[in-house]
Amino acid sequence: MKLTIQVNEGPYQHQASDSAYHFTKAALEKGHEIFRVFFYHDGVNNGTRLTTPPQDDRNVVNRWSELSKEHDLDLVICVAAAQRRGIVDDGEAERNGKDATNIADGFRISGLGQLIEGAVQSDRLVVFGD
Amino acid sequence: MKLTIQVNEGPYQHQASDSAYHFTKAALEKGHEIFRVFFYHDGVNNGTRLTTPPQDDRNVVNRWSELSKEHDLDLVICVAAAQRRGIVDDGEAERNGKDATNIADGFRISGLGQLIEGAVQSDRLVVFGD
Amino acid sequence: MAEDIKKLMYVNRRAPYGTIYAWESLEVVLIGAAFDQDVSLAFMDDGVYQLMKGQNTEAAGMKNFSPTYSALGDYEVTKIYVEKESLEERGLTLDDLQHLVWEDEDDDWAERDSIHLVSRAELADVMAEHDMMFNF
Amino acid sequence: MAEDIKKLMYVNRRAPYGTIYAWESLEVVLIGAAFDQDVSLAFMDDGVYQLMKGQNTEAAGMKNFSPTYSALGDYEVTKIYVEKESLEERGLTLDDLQHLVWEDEDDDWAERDSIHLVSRAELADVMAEHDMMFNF
Amino acid sequence: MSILHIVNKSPYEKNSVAMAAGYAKEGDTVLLIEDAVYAAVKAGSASAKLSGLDVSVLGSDLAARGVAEDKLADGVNVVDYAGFVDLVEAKDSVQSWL
Amino acid sequence: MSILHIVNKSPYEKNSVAMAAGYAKEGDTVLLIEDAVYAAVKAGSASAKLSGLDVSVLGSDLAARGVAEDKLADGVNVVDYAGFVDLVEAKDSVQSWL
Repeated sequence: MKLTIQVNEGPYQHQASDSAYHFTKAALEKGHEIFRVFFYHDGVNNGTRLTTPPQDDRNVVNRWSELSKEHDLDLVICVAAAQRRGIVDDGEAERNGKDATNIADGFRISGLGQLIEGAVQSDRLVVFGD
Repeated sequence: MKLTIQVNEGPYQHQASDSAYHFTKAALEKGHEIFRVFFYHDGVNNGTRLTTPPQDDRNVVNRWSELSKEHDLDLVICVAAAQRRGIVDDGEAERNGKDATNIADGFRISGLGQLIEGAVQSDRLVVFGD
Repeated sequence: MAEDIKKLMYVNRRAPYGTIYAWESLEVVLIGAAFDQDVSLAFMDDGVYQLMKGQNTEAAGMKNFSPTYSALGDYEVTKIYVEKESLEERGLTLDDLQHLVWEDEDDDWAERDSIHLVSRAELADVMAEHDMMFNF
Repeated sequence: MAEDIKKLMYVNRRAPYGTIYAWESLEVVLIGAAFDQDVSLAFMDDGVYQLMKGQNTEAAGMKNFSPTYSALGDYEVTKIYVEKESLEERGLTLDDLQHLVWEDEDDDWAERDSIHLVSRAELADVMAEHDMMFNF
Repeated sequence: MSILHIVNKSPYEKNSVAMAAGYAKEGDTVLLIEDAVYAAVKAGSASAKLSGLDVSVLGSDLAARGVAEDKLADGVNVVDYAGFVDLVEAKDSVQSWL
Repeated sequence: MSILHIVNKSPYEKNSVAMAAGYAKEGDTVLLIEDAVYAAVKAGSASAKLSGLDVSVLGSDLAARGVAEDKLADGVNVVDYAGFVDLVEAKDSVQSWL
């Protein structure tokens, strides 16, 4: 089965990103294909490398980055949602005149079309949110 | 009347930051004193200078920065909440080994004690959230 | 590719302005229109409030995105389902909502209603015919 | 300063883990304990779930912060109100919750219950005696 | 002491309007802001939850949502942000039912 | 076509469990995750909303919240994330009642 996963909330405030992560991992372990993980709304906040969670807690952002590396996962952050919330890569920094970037390893910023394409190309769309 | 305001949600996703802003502005216009605005939970995300909202929409972050400048407002971001969510100033960047900062003008990062102190020192605590 | 044509349903259950879900969901619908899929919008729960007439956000200082709904017909988004039970519970009728229409090119561009008022049971049946539900 | 002693109430209405409010609210209580104010905690709605016994977050991969509640007595947080109606609606009794106690130094460190089971009407009266409510 | 109970969520989505109504006592006021303004609509089934209470509603949030003031339940006061500030001052404390 | 209805909010806080129950048809499954797991507790007043439906609940979210499996309503299936994946595959589509 080919899956697209949508994540609508950022790390820690809601369990949505945790649930999406564990689901994605379980699907990969069962041999399913993850076509894409799409981060929308506050979900874009999963893609910042600037978090420093307490040492006795899980690291939500790094977990996604590592899963991406291990399984060549496509982690896409919605550009419009990212602009509203301040998630920036080199291209966005240049386009919008920002003096810093904060995007984490393994994430890329792209358009909403990537979500639609994910739904069209996949067998299932599973959405996690508030 | 002396007021402390607490904001529990970030910009755009929830109206909380808008409501808190308009309330704070109205209180200042009536001659009340704002002892402090404390940003907690995802509210810390109001303090990033990396947002680029659409040009036909309000700029939630800049509005807070400007109000702070105009009225010498104390805008405090909770350090523990900020670490979980990736809001970083120079001190935090150095302490946690981060290669970038994203804090916006007029905001400062400090401890939860600042919220308690605000409540103790003020006549009213007004909380805005989800 | 014909085999890639899917029945997509955007499920709208949130009030506008209190949260951004309604507005960012509409942004997906507009972008999605370029993909030539078979698209429906469902409005239930507080989602029915998204279609209210007369929204004026000036004093609230937010962007009024409600005029965009009336452009959906031009994007060939013509199937809009509104759940009757949700309207009634909130004391609303179709007259409280915007009148959304589309032009039927197969019938000399006759204007047709986009909104279909359906019961919960009917909307459940419609939902079951779709391949993908978008949730916000 | 005596005039700075205020009656502060932390109002807890959310379930743990689904959102972080319960945990970050507890962090405020712990920090606030250093301020020598008159502090109460109220648990109502899904907030009563925060006090459930036997929380085990290992498989969920989250931090189990529930043991911290039993340390509240050491922080001199001794007034914990649990709303009866919220418990009953959820099919819970006090036996489902942690047994929270504090030691009374004025009575040879006798162990006393921190939790007071109160009706909604009683808790409304208690709330009205407070100067500040913290909401999360 | 009197309390200003602030609610910001729709009564059809969340239970916070009902809780605020359950806790509001004589002398208290319930202020509806953001998505809670729908609770003040007379024809809505949720308006009954607030009957007998002193209720105010934020006008700018009503207008944003397209709710005309003549649709409100009897006795509901419409306030602007200045009126919101006055309510906070008039009551002894504030409880936000988030 | 069959639907997997996912709910993640407490039935005492939000109306999403009730809505999922209203939309679930013969052949569908309701999966309770995160704070929605409380809806499966037999002694809770909300469990009635799910009676007659095919209900699964995520075990790790139950355990996190201290809900013992013997407290669940009759017929509720406890699944792990692998079982969650299987449910997504077994049904034709997924509706998340956020």
